[in-house]
Amino acid sequence: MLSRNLRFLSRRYSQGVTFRTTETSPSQQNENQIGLFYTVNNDVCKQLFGHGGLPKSYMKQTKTFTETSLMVRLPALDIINCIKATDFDKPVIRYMLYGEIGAGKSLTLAHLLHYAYEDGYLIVHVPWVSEWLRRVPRHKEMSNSPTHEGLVDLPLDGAAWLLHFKMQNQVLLKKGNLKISKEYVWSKREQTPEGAPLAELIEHGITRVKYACDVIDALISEIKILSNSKQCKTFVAIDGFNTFFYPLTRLSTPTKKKVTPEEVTLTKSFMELTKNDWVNGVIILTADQLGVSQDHQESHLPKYLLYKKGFEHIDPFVPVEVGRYSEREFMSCASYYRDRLWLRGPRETEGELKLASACNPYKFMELCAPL
Amino acid sequence: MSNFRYKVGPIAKCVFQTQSPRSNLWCTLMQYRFYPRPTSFPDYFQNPIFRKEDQAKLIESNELTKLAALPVKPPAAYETSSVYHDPLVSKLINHVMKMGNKKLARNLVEKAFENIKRIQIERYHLATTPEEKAKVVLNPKDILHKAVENSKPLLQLLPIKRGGITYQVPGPITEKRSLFLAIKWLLEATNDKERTIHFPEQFAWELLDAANNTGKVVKRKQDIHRQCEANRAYAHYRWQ
Amino acid sequence: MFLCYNKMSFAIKLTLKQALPIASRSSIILQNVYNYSSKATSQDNFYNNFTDWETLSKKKKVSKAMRAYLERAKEHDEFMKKQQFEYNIGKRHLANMMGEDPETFTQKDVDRAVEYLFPSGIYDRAARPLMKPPEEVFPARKAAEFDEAGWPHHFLFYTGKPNFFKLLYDITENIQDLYKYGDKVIRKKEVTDEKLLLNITGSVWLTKDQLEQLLVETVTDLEYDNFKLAMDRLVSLPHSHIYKDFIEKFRKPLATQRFALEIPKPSYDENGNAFVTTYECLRKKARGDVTIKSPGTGKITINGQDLTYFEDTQSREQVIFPLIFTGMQDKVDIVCNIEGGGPSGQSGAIRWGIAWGLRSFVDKDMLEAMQLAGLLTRDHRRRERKKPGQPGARKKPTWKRR
Amino acid sequence: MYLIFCHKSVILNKLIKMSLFIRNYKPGVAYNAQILWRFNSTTAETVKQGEDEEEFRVLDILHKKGKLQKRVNRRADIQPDRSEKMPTDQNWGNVWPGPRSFHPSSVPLPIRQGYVPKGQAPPGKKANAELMKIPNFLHLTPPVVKSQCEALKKFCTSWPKLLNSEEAIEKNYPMEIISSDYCHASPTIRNPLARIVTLRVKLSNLKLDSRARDKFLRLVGDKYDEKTDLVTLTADRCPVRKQNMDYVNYLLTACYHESWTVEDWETDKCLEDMEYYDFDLNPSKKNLVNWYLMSNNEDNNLNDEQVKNFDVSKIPNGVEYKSAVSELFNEGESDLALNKYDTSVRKLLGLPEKKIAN
Repeated sequence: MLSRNLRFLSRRYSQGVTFRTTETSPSQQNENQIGLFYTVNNDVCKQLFGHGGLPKSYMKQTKTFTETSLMVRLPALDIINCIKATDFDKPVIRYMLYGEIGAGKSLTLAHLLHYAYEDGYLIVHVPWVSEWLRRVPRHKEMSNSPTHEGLVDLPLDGAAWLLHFKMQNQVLLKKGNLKISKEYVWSKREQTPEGAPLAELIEHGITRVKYACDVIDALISEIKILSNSKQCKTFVAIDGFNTFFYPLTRLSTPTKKKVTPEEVTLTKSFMELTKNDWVNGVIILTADQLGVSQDHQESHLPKYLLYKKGFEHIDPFVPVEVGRYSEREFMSCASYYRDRLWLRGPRETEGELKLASACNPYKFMELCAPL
Repeated sequence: MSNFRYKVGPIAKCVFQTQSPRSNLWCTLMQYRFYPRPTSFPDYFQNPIFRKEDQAKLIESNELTKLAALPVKPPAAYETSSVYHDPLVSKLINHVMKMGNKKLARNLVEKAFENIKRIQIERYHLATTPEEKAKVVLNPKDILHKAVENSKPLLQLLPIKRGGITYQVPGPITEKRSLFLAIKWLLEATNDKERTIHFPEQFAWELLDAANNTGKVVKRKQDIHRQCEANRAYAHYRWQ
Repeated sequence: MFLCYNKMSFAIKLTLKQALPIASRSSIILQNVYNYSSKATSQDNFYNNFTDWETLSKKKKVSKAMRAYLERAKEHDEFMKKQQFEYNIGKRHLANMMGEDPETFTQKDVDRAVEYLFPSGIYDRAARPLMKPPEEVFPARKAAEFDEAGWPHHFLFYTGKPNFFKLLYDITENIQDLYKYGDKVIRKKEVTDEKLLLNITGSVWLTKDQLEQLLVETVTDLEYDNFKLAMDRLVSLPHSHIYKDFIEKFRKPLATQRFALEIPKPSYDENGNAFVTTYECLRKKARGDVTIKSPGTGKITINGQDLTYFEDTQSREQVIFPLIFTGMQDKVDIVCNIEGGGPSGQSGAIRWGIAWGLRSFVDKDMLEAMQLAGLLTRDHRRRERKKPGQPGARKKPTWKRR
Repeated sequence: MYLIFCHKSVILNKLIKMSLFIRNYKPGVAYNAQILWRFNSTTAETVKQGEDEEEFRVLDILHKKGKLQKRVNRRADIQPDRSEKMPTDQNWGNVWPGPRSFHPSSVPLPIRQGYVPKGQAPPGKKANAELMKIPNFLHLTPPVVKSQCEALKKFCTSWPKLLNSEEAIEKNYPMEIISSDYCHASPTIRNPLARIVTLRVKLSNLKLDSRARDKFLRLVGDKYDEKTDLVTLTADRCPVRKQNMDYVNYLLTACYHESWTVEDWETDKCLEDMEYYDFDLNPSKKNLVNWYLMSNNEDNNLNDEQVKNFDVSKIPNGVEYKSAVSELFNEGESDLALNKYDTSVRKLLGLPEKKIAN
């Protein structure tokens, strides 16, 4: 009798905690959906994050869960709310996402990217800056820049990024109403004429890998001009932005000289982009402890991670903290995991896991993994 | 004097006979720590009973008050009353551990569990009918228990020297040793892998194989059994 | 001449008459000796009996060993008397020095006074200055084990450890008796009273040292184990309560854990919230203090950070272990300061501190459960030191033939 | 019965013995005879004693034994200890008037010290170096302390009446000097620690202006405690307390005067020193001004001087922003400071307020 009652109660309880929302459009989401999961359409997901953008562990989860679900959380809603209220004639506003390791900065960014995609922005998304500056695989292509004296090009990374850009903006690019404002001469034979569609420029960068970084430079200035002339709205999202300001990169020139971030052409281009001297756009950046080396990970707060230089570069910005799960978010997440078979066992253990994970989303996922 | 000798006999007998009968449940066996040498806790200290279920059992059998009077050892640093605490898992972690790096060992074992879980969840999703779905064991710990159970040998071969020739003599195996061998074989089978494959993946596969009663470890166990069967003729050397 | 003869015969008669009783009397004395040495001797007993021997020794032919023993014993006796005298005088002097009444000056006062006059910070208390009555300072000695002719009293003398083996012998005899008694009970179909049954929980066998002291013999580890096994066997028999006195003689009551159940009252802060602070939470090299605040929400603060202070899961699990066990995770707040040691030691110290502090907030059943779970036991184990001549605490160098 | 026999004459005894021996004689029974020996009187025993000795006499031609015995020179009688003659009600203060290391003959206590293996007694007080090594307070037993205090009482003066509270003391005597005297166990009256002198003064009592205060703090370094506002100077380098005292006074005086002097190079401070974040001098201001001008579509080619002199209060919510940034830099980054910055930036940029989880 008792056990049946218990089962009944627990079933009611499990039904009581709703963890899904059918509202799949981020622009329509409101506070009532905080802590609930919504599923991103697979095609959209492929288009947006086909070349990176979601953390690796999360990608694994999507495969196991057979769907891509994002939790609607306050920081994302907050920023969407701000973007909606923005006057687009004024200089771009920069938002800085910060928070502990595993708090969900990248997923918040992904959520916002989904919003931007739905709203028809031109998306300039850098999935992970450290990928360029701090990750050194065995064959990292590096070359001295032909156009900028004393700077270093990362042609392969540049080309990969161009591909990512093309993929994310294929709808806008196909329309072909984004034109280049001036002629670019790459070499004696190769040039991109004025008035050519943007896609041509990108295509050139992808096919002629040597010029990828220069193409990015050009592309960014073109985007700025296009946005200023109101031909498109631009949404800039850079994950791990603080890596640009860490004094050293892991790269070194063939002469074993350590490369500083400023000596990389990509840095220069994206620095240009994150200045607030253009209009009709949104810039969202994240500061991540994992983007810098271990000796500079004592705090997750933006000023510490960006150094004074970085702070002054993006000043004034709106700091948005991505925190740990609240009670409601945690319970909803636990129910979601239960639904996806990721978490099993008696109910009372959620309290235990909550304590042990200290409500950190990533830690919670990790703790659930072997259970 | 002769009287005395008569009386000393039983003493010796009781000295050598009073071995408490070992319980067959190796799970409970593992929760209790036997130390070969005296530890810093005197031997009248009891082993702690820190899991709620165990305590409930004691309350049912009314042994709680009897035990409450005695001092108790503190639980070890890896023991908790958590629902997920499993003595077999902590034993396994200790076997995986090298140079006292328990953090890494635990990480590896948990990664392996995670892999098992992912594989099983995938199978679950692939299964079409509800009956098939119900068949898929989703709990990695259940799989571990099953795997260990399947790879535990029942007999062992002891080298015994008779007349200058060493014979491989089959004999029964203690519960503790068979558990030890099972875990050891599982780990040996796992470490016998390509360099590019990581431990957790390989271990997950081995566990799944063993739980399925196939794979290297089960084969090894069967080999041992077969050999014991073949050397049946030498069995009498055990006591002759 | 006749008279003389008569006298003589009378004398002889007399002697013969007397000779027999005296012979028997001497055997009584022998019996005394036998008893005396077969049991363990206490000091007073020894001296009282000793004087008899001194007078006797003058009148008897004694063996060389006996004579040597008597000399030794006499010497020792005098020495002890002198020591006793000195101690008594010294105690009066000390009382005078400290300005107290010598009549009411107890051993406790002596210890205190010595600590005051000779403050010593030597780590081992045994190496500090002391002034103790001589019985405590000088170890007990065995009384004579053989008679004046050199014959041993004890039938187990030649085992080298007569008292110990006599003890084993007694145990076995008792076991045999119990078997017989058991048979009898079964035959008569009697039912033993439940109340009579032997209850030995709450006490343990004497330790090896204590047993040695009791027997005045050195006992090896193996022999001690044998003793314990034999005793256990005796206790395990159904009617062992018959030999309760015999068994109790070799048991020592445990210093009970009741102190763990003696609970401090929580103090109250200005908002009226209860809190309990446990200082000196030790484990390995870590030490710290833990404060538990009663109406709380399960917030844990460790050195100003939350539970993320510990990066590994195991340490976090340890910290929340007592909370989960008692089900108080949502009812209290915890603030700890901890320093020294590594994550394992620190989390262990916090675990103990939390469990110790939680005693004030849980009911009695839970307290007993915590006790049984070992949460209230302090883990006092420390790293074992490295020994010279070997690579580790226990590890020995690899054995090589040469 | 036994005693009676002891009074029998020697001759009788001998006779009895003989007859007994004859009567009871059986081959192989020696035991009876042995028991009978006990009837002998003490005198008989003494006669027999020489025979009982089973020692074999060695032929000693050269009389070696005698020679050896001669050589043993007896030690002169040692006087018994002084402590043995002491009465138990003596005045101990007279026996042990001052500090002195342990002396066994003067201390009438059977004290022991030493670490010994199991089953042994620790060594006694005589010739025990351990007892001499440890300090003793035999000269400061409670009765002695009491009597000495009584003796000192007549030299003491009464405490000034006006100094009746902590505040009064602090007001009239702002400087505090701490030194320690030691009642020491060893014969010397000088403990080396007695030379140490500590001076404590509240910084606010020194009446420094902000620049001088800043310099003073730099001079004293970690000797200043911010919580209690105390400057603590400790001197232990000189051998005598007087010298240390003078040195401490000198230190305080020198620091005080030095902090008032202004050196030429002190004007050379620049932005990189980051002593204090001044918003007007930093690029943040330039960012703000540029942003303001741009958002109003004005010309934004101001030079540095113009930017520096730009009035922040012209910008709506600019002042609040300025204070938030300054706080962020001056007081360090924290959640609180960041929140303040957040709200001020949102106001500045005209964004809705931050949502708060309900």
